Amino acid sequence: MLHFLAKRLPSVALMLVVTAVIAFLLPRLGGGDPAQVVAGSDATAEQVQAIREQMGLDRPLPVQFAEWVGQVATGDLGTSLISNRPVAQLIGARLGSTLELAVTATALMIVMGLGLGILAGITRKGAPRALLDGAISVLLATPPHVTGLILILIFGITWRLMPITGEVSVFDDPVRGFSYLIMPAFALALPQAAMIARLVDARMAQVRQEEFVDLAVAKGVPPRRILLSHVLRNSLGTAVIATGIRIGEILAGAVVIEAIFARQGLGMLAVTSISSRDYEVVQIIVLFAVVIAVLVHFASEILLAALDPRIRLDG
Amino acid sequence: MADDILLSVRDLSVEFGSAQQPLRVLHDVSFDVARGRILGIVGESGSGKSMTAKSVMGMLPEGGRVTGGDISLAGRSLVGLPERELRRLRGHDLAMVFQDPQAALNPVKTVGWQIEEALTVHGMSARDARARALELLRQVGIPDPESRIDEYPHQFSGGMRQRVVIAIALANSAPLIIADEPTTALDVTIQAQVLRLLVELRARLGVTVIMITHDMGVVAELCDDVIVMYGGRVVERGAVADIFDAPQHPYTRALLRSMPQIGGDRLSRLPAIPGATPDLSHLPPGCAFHPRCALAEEVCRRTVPALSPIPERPQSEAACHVAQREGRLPPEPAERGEVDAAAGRSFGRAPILQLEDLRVDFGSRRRLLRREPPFYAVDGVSLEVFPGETVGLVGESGCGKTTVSRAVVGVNPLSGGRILVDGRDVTAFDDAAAAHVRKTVQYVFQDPYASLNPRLTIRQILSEALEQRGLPAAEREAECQRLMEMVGLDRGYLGRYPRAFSGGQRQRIGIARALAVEPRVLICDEPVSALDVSIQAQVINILADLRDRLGLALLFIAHDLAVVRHLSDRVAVMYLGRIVEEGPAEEIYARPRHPYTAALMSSTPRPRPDPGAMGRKTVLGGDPPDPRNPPSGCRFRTRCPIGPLVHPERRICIETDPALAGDGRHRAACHFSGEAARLAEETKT
Amino acid sequence: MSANDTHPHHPAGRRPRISAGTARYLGAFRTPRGMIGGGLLLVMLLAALLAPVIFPGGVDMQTRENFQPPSLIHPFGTDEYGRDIFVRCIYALRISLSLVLVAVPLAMALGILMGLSGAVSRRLGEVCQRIFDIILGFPSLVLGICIVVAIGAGWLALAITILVFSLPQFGRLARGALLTEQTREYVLAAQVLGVPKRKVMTRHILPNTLDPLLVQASLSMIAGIFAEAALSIVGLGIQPPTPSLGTLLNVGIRYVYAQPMYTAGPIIMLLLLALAFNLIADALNAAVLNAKRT
Amino acid sequence: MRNRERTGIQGLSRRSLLKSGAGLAGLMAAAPGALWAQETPQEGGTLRIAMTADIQPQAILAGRGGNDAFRHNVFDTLTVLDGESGQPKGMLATDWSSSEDGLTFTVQIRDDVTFHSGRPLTADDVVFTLEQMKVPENASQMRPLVEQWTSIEATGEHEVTITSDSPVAPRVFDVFQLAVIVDQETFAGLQDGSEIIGTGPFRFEEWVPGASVRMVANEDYWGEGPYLDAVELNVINDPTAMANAIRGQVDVVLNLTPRDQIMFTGDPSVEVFEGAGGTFYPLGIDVNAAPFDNKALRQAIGYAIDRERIIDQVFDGAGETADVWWRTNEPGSTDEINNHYSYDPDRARELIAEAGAEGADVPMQVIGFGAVPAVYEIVQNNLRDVGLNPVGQVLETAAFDQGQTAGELGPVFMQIHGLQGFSAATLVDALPALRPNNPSKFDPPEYRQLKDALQAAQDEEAYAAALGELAEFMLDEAFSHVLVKTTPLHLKTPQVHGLEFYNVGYLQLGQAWLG
Repeated sequence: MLHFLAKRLPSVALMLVVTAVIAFLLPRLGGGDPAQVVAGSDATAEQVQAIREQMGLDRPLPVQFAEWVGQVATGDLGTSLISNRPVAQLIGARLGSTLELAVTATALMIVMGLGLGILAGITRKGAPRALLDGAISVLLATPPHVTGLILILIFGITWRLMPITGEVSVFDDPVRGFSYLIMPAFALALPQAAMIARLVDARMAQVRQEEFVDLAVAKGVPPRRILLSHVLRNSLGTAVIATGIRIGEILAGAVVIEAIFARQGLGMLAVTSISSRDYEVVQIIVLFAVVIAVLVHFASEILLAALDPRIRLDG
Repeated sequence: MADDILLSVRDLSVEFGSAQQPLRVLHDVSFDVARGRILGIVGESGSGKSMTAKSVMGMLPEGGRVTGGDISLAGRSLVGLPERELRRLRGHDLAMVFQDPQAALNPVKTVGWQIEEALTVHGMSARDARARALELLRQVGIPDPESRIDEYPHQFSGGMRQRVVIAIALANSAPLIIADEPTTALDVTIQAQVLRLLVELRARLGVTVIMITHDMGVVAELCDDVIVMYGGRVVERGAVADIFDAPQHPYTRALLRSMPQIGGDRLSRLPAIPGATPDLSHLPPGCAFHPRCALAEEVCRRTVPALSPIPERPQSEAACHVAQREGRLPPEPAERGEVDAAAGRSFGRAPILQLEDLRVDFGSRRRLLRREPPFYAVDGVSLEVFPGETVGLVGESGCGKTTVSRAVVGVNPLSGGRILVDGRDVTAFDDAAAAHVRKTVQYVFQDPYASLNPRLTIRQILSEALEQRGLPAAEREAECQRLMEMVGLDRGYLGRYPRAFSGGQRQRIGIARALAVEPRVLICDEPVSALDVSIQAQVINILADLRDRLGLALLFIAHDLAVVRHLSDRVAVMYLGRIVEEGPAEEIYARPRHPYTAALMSSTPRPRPDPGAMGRKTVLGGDPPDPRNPPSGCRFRTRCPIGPLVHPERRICIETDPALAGDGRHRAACHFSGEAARLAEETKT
Repeated sequence: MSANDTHPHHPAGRRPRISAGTARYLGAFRTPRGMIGGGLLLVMLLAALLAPVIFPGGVDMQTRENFQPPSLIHPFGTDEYGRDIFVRCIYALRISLSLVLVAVPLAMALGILMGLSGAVSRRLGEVCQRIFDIILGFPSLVLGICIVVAIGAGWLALAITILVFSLPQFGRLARGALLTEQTREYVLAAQVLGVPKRKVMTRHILPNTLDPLLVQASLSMIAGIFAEAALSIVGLGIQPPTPSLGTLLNVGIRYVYAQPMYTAGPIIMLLLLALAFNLIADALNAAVLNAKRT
Repeated sequence: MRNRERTGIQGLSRRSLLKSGAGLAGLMAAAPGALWAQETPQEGGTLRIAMTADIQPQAILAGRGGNDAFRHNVFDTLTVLDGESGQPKGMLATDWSSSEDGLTFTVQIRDDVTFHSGRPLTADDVVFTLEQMKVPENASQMRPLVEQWTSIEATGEHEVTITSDSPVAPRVFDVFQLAVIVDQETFAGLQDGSEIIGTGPFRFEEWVPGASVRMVANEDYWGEGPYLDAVELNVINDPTAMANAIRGQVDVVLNLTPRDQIMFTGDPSVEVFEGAGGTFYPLGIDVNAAPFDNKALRQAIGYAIDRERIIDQVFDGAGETADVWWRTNEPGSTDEINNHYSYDPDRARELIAEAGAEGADVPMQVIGFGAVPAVYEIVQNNLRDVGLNPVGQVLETAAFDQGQTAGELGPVFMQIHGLQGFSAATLVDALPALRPNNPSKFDPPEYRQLKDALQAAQDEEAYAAALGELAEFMLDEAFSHVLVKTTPLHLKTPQVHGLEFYNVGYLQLGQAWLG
């Protein structure tokens, strides 16, 4: 187990470092000179230079990078040069909205993904099979934003069942909160769920071919038990990993979904920050998005290892 | 036959595919199994032997269905029995042992759990089940069951896993056990262990066994009765003794004769069966064997012979028009003159291929924390091959024989030692050396299905080789045709793609490709082990012919001692990356000086009925140790039948690593090489 | 040896296929799926190319009739400036198609190079794999955002994003194929014969890697088209007034009450594109499998 | 004093009935009275307001979008221009009078007013404030006017006298509208918003830059009210998001993007209404840059643009086409003037031909703010129609403003201006597009003279004549086309009552209450 983790750790670390570097470079890549932004449009070259020194922008990049990482690690996320507000505050204000969305979507994704997958996994032939296959493929092929827009057109415009934009925190008003949450969450979850379903289904089909399933049959084990303790048990790993990866995608998908459904989440913050060149905010959001994605993935791998004795015990 | 019949199969027919154009895989298969006896079902790929077993278990793959006949177990018909009824029978009244112990166990459940499951699903309480599981593990000879019962399959060796699978089969002491190629995936020494276990169990528990195998040897040593299957039909049926003594179906006879025998005469040409095993979807009309049968007559092409007793040998039945008409199977038309190739074969004086203290290491990959130590897959192997000579390299899987051969042609990088080709040091394997090796040494691969690029025609494949030889494009076509004829293939096939050929033919093409560059050494890596028994002889013969005709030197790698013995002038036996014995074939097989060699030989099943042979065999215990950390001293000591295991006083085996020693040509790496020979003697009758 | 000793096989075995592969890839388009998919794509391509000819009014033909419901003249109705939404959708196809038709093949080529680089030097191969891991580690859109920030929103940014996205898929497929092929005995055989590495690559390895890559290509096209939409919807893609399916949606969703077709139109286009490429992928896949089955 | 008939909110809502959408029609029909009827106000509650721009305390003496909902709640002015009548209405000023020649203007100030700091208000504070208007850093658009004054003196504890050599009134009321009376002791605090002291109905409590401002009731306010306990200003940059905030997050949304109102169609819980004041969307032309130094071409652009379509398609009818910067009913306005550049592409083509500028490139800089880019969509389309080749570039607000102050916006540019509702006399010197050193680089002596004439005019017909002349001159020179004037759209929930918008669109919450 430990050995397994040790093996995985480097790639995780690498991932984090790369992300940090990219995030750190973002303002410098896009924003031009932060000092200029602070100084404002009608500042003299001297003022700008002064500010540059005061902000430590004149020092070599590696030094600045090290310092920045240090700050972020110690929870100082910096200050937006555009709105002069601490980034932590800006993000904090939006976190809730995105969490509500992401959590709901993830829950939906897992439930629907596993549900569909197992359903497809146990219906091997006939019309229902074809139906499931079709459904999964279609969902698979349509990304969140398209799904979202279609949902809006159907439930928001044609039938006017749901409010299409805006939001209310579920904690303030559960009923209305969810009425705002339901469509974006579904939009986010559906494609990912389909992905999981497809993988689980494929894996189950694969496991069914394994000889130990035949052996179980030869033992006289009833089908339901074979499904549970042999087929499903051996397909679990796939499901876990799949979910792990997908959660990252949900976070990313939130960007577009929030824009479409006009939710004031981190995604929206990221977008508005980019168009207003507020890169100090963008960089932190990017950093967080990736870090979370990576960590979740890593976690899922640990879980996988825990599930599989071959990895758990040695390897 | 014996009085009380446990299982009786009558006119069983099985079909696949749609009702419109069904694919019939079993044609009126009939046989009985008497209580307490072992029935062998032999046949090559596509003969329908596994399908027979599956239909008995009621476990036909999707789309398969019994379309005729009946299966009755202890008088109870299984055909058309509702699924839940069958389920109650499975594992309780009939159990099955599968081919591949790696795959047959659920990787995420402890072996205990898996044995107990077999019991609990048939209504045993969890506590009793556990007790029983322990007992079973003990029965199948798993040491220290109490602790191992809670381990996972991957912590067991191949042999041990197969024992677990057997334990599961025994769980509810089912009267009938069907073993589907239970030893095919195992090494010879492990195979011997498992076979012996089966014999013991049979003796102890009186279980009835159906043994499905392709190996006549296994049948001869294990079974009481046998049915021979070919093209989805039973072609011969009877007691093992009778059938091996005087087979009444041309196929059975040809099969037996075409097998090189560990005891038989060497270097003579094998009577090969022409052609390839039929493909069930395109069975020849009439007797499925007729296209390959020397005795085939008009009637054979038209009507399917019934399986019926042969007038002069009523105890065995065969499905052959000729035999039935003649009253017994007439002898084959005279064999093509058996040239004794041994005569007139002279070897060059200077070795054409010379390996000195060869080392190849694997692993040693960078890890995060530590760099794991390299382990030698090949650890100091020295070997010489003289022009025109054939050297057999024998050993079980993982002993490093293939690694050696690939190192020679530069596929595996060396980490030590020297390679001389035709006296020239090519260890560095720079371009010049490589070029030299290329045109001197060529390679024939094991898997005929993987060794030809499916996207290229035979012509393209051969010309690619000729191109390397530097033959101008204009002359290649002619050369291609010459090569095809050399390996006995119709030149007309040049335009085809590999998929159009049978395994045997592909292997010939592989040989032709190797010969295209006119090498002087041919390295054959298990060239026949992937082939059906009836095909092997063809390839072996071709190799022999070419060797003699072109004065090639062969480095012949195989795990099957019989085949090696048949071709080789000298033999080297490898164990755990070392050569443990080396010498002239005759001597080694007659008087092995290394216990391992002896054990190998006695483990190899002989296609000669020999009741009680099992008892006399020297069967090695345990499994080959992990090459990553080989045992101190003699690497074989952990399994050695004359080593510290039986003679604790022999510390020397533990302390010092024996070197290859002995008179000039026959050398062995054993401190007690004298005793090995005796070991071998005991085995012989 | 006489004919009876080969398996009597599928005719395919008998007659040689012209230059392995190509024929079968073309064959894919003779299947119904292939035909429909290919046809659909062809129609859209032509429409996009000939848009200026078919709609001389151009993409920016504003009229007083804004938010007209769909009609014969305006299949998708009109937008806030009274422009025909259908026409704008057709013009938008140019962006989507040009993007993927440029970016994906590039990605494929680069991916193959990087994937096969392992054959040249193991270390190089490893490095490429790491790069792929990292790219895949990024949630898709986040990567897009970084690129947009770095080089500014626009066609180029989108093209690069799509390229970077699809790179790993190709790279890994190529790598995977390489690893399996390298150990194939016929590759070893060629090696033992002394066939030069380059030849081994082109003759034995590359062709066998192509199958999955082509299928992946058509899937990446879909991904790319949707990626453009995603980024443009949030305003990080093509900048108005140039119409792209994404920018249309970006504005359309604001007017979704006044003109549902403003949203539905581009979506229909998106789905049609996806359908076309999906069908093609299926057809290719089927063709490949057929060829594999012996 | 000229009567400034001003279509107050009813007027606007009448227009909104005609123009902006069924939604409005719906809610107007629903309860016309409920919106504005002065029922007995209820005490208490916090009013939450959403707006696009943040407050700019350092520019409190200037008309800045962000301050609209802020300045008149923490501060008071001497007078305000009433949203209903457009007439000056006394706030801190109890009375005022002009000398015969109009060169001297005296204003009386309440004596019962104290700053939030507790210090009583005196004439000195008023003088201080007016003096501050002259300081460039305070960026007041009224600076040019104040600078024309010769003296500002406290002629008593609670009296201030202003003298000038051109008539002070009526423009003085425009000055007063912007001149919120600041506390001289803490004026510095306004720069960074650390200390904000006024006399208004609410005292400033907290400011989170870029996010929110909180004001609490000023118990000892001299006037009526306030009824609310507190007011919260929330800055939400994204227009749609801001509009959506009305669904639960806030009670009032200011300056709704017209296209967003469609979202509230048939939503009884939200009321869309038009406020006072408004915005200009001018298109300026550099009169020195060839080929635009040719008057004909500049006029051609005027004729080429379809203002009606802009109003309909960009602003959903919430606004009016315009050729002049002041109300169409200012004295001296004629239909000829008001609709001088009615959409006439053919005429435009002729003029372009006359200028020999067929197919000329029209490099345009467009401010990326509010609806300007949307307007640009139509403008560029119109220009292409008449055979010009617009090459537009949308700039971020900051970048554009920089160019505007530096007067470097290139040959053609599209701006956005507030200050609607001030008198023409004031505007001509206050609006960036018209004032001296405007980005059009248009400032010939004749222009100055005409302005002076207008500002000197003391009686109606003189004013009318002067305005007419100026208008015709400006239209003929065509250095800046007004294009459209829009009226702001706001959202409120039915619970909100008593919002008061002054003529220029500033919001005062003294009488506001939550039902």
